[in-house]
Amino acid sequence: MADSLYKEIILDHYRSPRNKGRLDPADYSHEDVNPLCGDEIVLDLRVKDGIVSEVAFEGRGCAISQAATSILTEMIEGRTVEEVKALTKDDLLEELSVPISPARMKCALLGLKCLKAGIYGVGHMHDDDL
Amino acid sequence: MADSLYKEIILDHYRSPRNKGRLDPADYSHEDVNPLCGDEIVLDLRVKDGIVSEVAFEGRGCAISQAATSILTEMIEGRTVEEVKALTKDDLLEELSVPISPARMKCALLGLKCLKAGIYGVGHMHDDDL
Amino acid sequence: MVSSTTRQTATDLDVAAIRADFPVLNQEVRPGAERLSFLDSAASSQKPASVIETLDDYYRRYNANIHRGVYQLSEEATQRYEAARHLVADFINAPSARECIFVRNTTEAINLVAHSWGRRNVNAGDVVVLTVMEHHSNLVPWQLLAEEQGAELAFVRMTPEGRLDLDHLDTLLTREPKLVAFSHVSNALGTIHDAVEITRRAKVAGATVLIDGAQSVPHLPVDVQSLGCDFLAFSGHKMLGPMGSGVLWGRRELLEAMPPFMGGGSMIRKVELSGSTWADVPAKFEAGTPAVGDAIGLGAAVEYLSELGMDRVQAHEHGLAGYAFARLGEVPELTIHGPKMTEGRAAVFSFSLGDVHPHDVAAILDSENIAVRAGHHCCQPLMRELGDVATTRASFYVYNDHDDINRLVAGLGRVRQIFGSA
Amino acid sequence: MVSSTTRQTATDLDVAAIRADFPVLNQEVRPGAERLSFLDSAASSQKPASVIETLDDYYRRYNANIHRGVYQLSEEATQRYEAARHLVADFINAPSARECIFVRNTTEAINLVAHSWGRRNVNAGDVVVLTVMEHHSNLVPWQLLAEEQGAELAFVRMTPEGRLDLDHLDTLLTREPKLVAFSHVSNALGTIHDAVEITRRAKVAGATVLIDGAQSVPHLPVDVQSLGCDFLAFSGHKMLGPMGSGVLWGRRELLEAMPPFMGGGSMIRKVELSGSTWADVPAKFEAGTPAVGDAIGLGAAVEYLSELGMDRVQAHEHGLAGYAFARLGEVPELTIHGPKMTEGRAAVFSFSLGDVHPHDVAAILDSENIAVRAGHHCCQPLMRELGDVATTRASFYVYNDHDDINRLVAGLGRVRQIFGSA
Ligand SMILES: Cc1ncc(COP(=O)(O)O)c(C=O)c1O
Ligand SMILES: Cc1ncc(COP(=O)(O)O)c(C=O)c1O
Repeated sequence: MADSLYKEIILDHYRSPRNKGRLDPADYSHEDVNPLCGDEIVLDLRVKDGIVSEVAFEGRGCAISQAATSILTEMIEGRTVEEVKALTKDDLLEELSVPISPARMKCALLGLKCLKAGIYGVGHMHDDDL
Repeated sequence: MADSLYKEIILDHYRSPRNKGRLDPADYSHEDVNPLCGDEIVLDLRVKDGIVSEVAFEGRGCAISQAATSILTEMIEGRTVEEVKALTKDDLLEELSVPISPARMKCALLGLKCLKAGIYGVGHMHDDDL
Repeated sequence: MVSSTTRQTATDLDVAAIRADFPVLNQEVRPGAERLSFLDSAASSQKPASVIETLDDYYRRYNANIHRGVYQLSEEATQRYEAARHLVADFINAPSARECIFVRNTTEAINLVAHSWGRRNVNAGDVVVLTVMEHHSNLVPWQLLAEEQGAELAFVRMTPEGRLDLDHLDTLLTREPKLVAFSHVSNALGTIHDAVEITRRAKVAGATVLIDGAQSVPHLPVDVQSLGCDFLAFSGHKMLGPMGSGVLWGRRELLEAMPPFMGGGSMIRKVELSGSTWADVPAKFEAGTPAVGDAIGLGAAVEYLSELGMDRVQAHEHGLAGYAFARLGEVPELTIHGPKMTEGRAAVFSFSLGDVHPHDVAAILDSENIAVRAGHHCCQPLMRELGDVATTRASFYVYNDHDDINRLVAGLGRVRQIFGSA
Repeated sequence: MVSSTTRQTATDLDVAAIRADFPVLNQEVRPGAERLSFLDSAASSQKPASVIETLDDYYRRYNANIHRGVYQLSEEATQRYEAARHLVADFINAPSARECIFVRNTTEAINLVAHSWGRRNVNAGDVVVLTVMEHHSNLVPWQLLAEEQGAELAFVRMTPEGRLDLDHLDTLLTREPKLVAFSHVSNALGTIHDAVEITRRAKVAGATVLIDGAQSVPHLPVDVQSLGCDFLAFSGHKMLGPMGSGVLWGRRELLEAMPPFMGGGSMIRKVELSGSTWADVPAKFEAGTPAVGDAIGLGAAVEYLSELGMDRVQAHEHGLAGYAFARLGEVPELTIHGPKMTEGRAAVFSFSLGDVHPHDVAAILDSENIAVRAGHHCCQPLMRELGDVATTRASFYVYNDHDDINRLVAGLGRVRQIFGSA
């Protein structure tokens, strides 16, 4: 299980996260925390002409949450806001391509929760609504 | 079990309770209720020269509670207050001479609780303190 | 986990097959004596082997604290705990499983609402409408709240037949109560109230509606969406589930707006020494380590009942109620309290037998291996309405049949014999 | 019900024999894999067969609602429920079993005190003293209370070593707090606080004292009379008992003076529509149908622990702590939080492994069948003190031995290998 979970894609994104940092100013910005472990992520977005022009995230957390958020930022850059809204958790999980157990699901989805809550302008998103 | 519990002594005291009624005025008077079934008993006492000269009770309840209280009144009439204070639940249970299961214990002891609470002038007695 | 006995084909419940699923009912309670007639399911039901085995399996295989452990036992426990929540939600047709909070029993569910929703929404001078037939668990929490907030309680009267006086409800509703709380089925009289109609009128008057489903969810199909209520409280242990299991269902908007009831582990989002924020529902209301096994066991109970089919459970009990009416009617000096017809009535019979005290009735029945309940059934105000301190109550469930009723009637004859009224 | 394996003769616990009593530990978690090293007992312990069988026996033989039924099942259930209360009382040397209230867990116990005692005794401007090391369950209830009553919380600091700063306690005590509430043993750092001394000072200052015994009662001999505290809260499920079992002990005078927490069945003396009076303790605080089987199961757990002997349990864990210190010290880049010595320390180890996130540590250990916990351990403020969001925690109990520690150390090596720091 450890071998299947900690594949190179995860370890690579964890060690060298893409789009790490903050954007100031940002068009959309959201921070969320995984109440089970206290991991925090803040995700910033710039949108130009309806297209995600820049994205950045900061935070600390496990390899899964950091890698998943890093991968997520790559997925959305250059996409339209509509495309980003249509993004589902299954899309992200597919991109991750490692088996995420229910207990780690919250880790894997934390970045996506920030993204969705930010872009919809709601205070907080529930896993089930992703 | 029904046969051993509903012996003649219980049914007799239940059908023809001794010392039924109220004393007005009384030297000691106390009312208590069995919270499990709502049974109520009020017990009045007159004491002359340190001796229980008269006792009476009223209330409604099951054969066990009514018979036990009736038997109790017979046990204490003419006794000194000190003797009454020294009376234990075992004394009463012995006099009852039928097997009282734990569930019926509260019934059997309700009259004694009134007596003790009244004579000690406390608001309420716990079974364990009888 | 439900036993494989096929019951699907018959319209009626196969009581013999069902009884075989309940270990308690298949033991010798007293050597050589007749089997146990358990007629106290309204207090707490017996549990089928599938529920007992679910508990056993939990403790032997995957016992662990949930929501926290990144290890296999904990993952399985968490998944099954949440699966039980979904089973419960489906059972009452809740729009979302997140609206179902696991609690110990109906009492805790109602206290949760009284503390959390109540202290925020019921203020000085406000009116809360209850009924004179409520179980103490749907009365005392509101008394405590009313005293604390300076609110007032008003009680819907009952008709001489033991039904709620809906005209009186209308009168009370003109006072624009904040809350109307009532039991769906009376545990003392067996009356099935018209919960849809009561709820409808209460909602029109602008009240929030809590239904005490302790005696309905185990016995009838209950659908929170067609009831239209805001809260539904019920006890798992009265519906074949483990002791220590119960549920509060509440509308999501309400639950989300409510402050926490108990504070502690698992119900927080972020804690600082200076203050905290709360987790999403249902976690917000499940502080501390839950009774994980009991919740999973309740899931198994719901599966068992669903397999029987709640329509058939209801029909079965309706049949028993009819037979009980007929047979109890033959016992001299016996008075049945509550509605005198089987329509709108559950298989719960409170009765008086001449002037023999219920404790004595129950004790003598017990010696014949018939378990009934004697007392005020946690309904002292109702008992006072009936002019009595206590009654004897026989309540029926899926494992009871005509034979239980025949034995009850015979036992009551024995009571009359001992007390010399025969 | 305790297994007959003789352990009386040895001074040390016979861990192999103990482990044989725990079904969870004797299963194949993953086919062909090594046995389970369960190192998360601080979250919830595993249960011996005697406890599981007690539950099973309850449900198969005498399941019934208690205190009410005049029939045999209910009488047996009531007797055993009350016998469990006596077992628990003896276990903590309570002056009376009536001072022991069955609750779901430590969290409920503390919330009970906060609601019932707190709202009556803690008023605007009053101070409540806690510590920076509290579990959320001994922090959030007081935050909720303080906010409601306008009271103030003050926190005893900790020393760099992870012990409480008793000088700071003295400073805070000059503010004459109404309550001092602290955990006997820290679930995150393993620190065993000097509960006798803290309590003594707090009492001298006139405070009421609540001890969170969630991590002490399962692991050390705890005697409420020699502690001198007013309340002790603990969880049955952390001491081999069923999930859903916990206890609040309180001094009788305090409990008797306190208003009820939850209202409902069984906690009343007399109910009228206009108001009610309350039953004696402990019934006053046990509203509704209790988790009867779970309480009885807790009794069996207490019997199991008593047979082992709490002195020997403590000695065993002390030995494990020493070995764990030595072995974990060999792991490069591993930092143990909390006291750096075994004295005054329980067998609970929170650690960081380089910059590998605890979730990743735990997940990799899980793949080797080693169950540890990763997270903030419901101690977010303490984590902030440590400058960390989360740690990995290994906690030990009666069924653990050196081999578990060896496997943990090997597993940590594997983590370092995967994360490329080896
Ligand atoms: C010190 C301490 N207090 C309180 C608790 C809460 O216990 P429970 O979840 O059983 O309510 C725990 C357990 O996590 C604990 O370790
Ligand atoms: C109508 C009703 N409400 C509430 C309750 C309380 O249920 P519990 O004891 O499970 O909290 C009962 C059960 O006795 C009941 O019958």
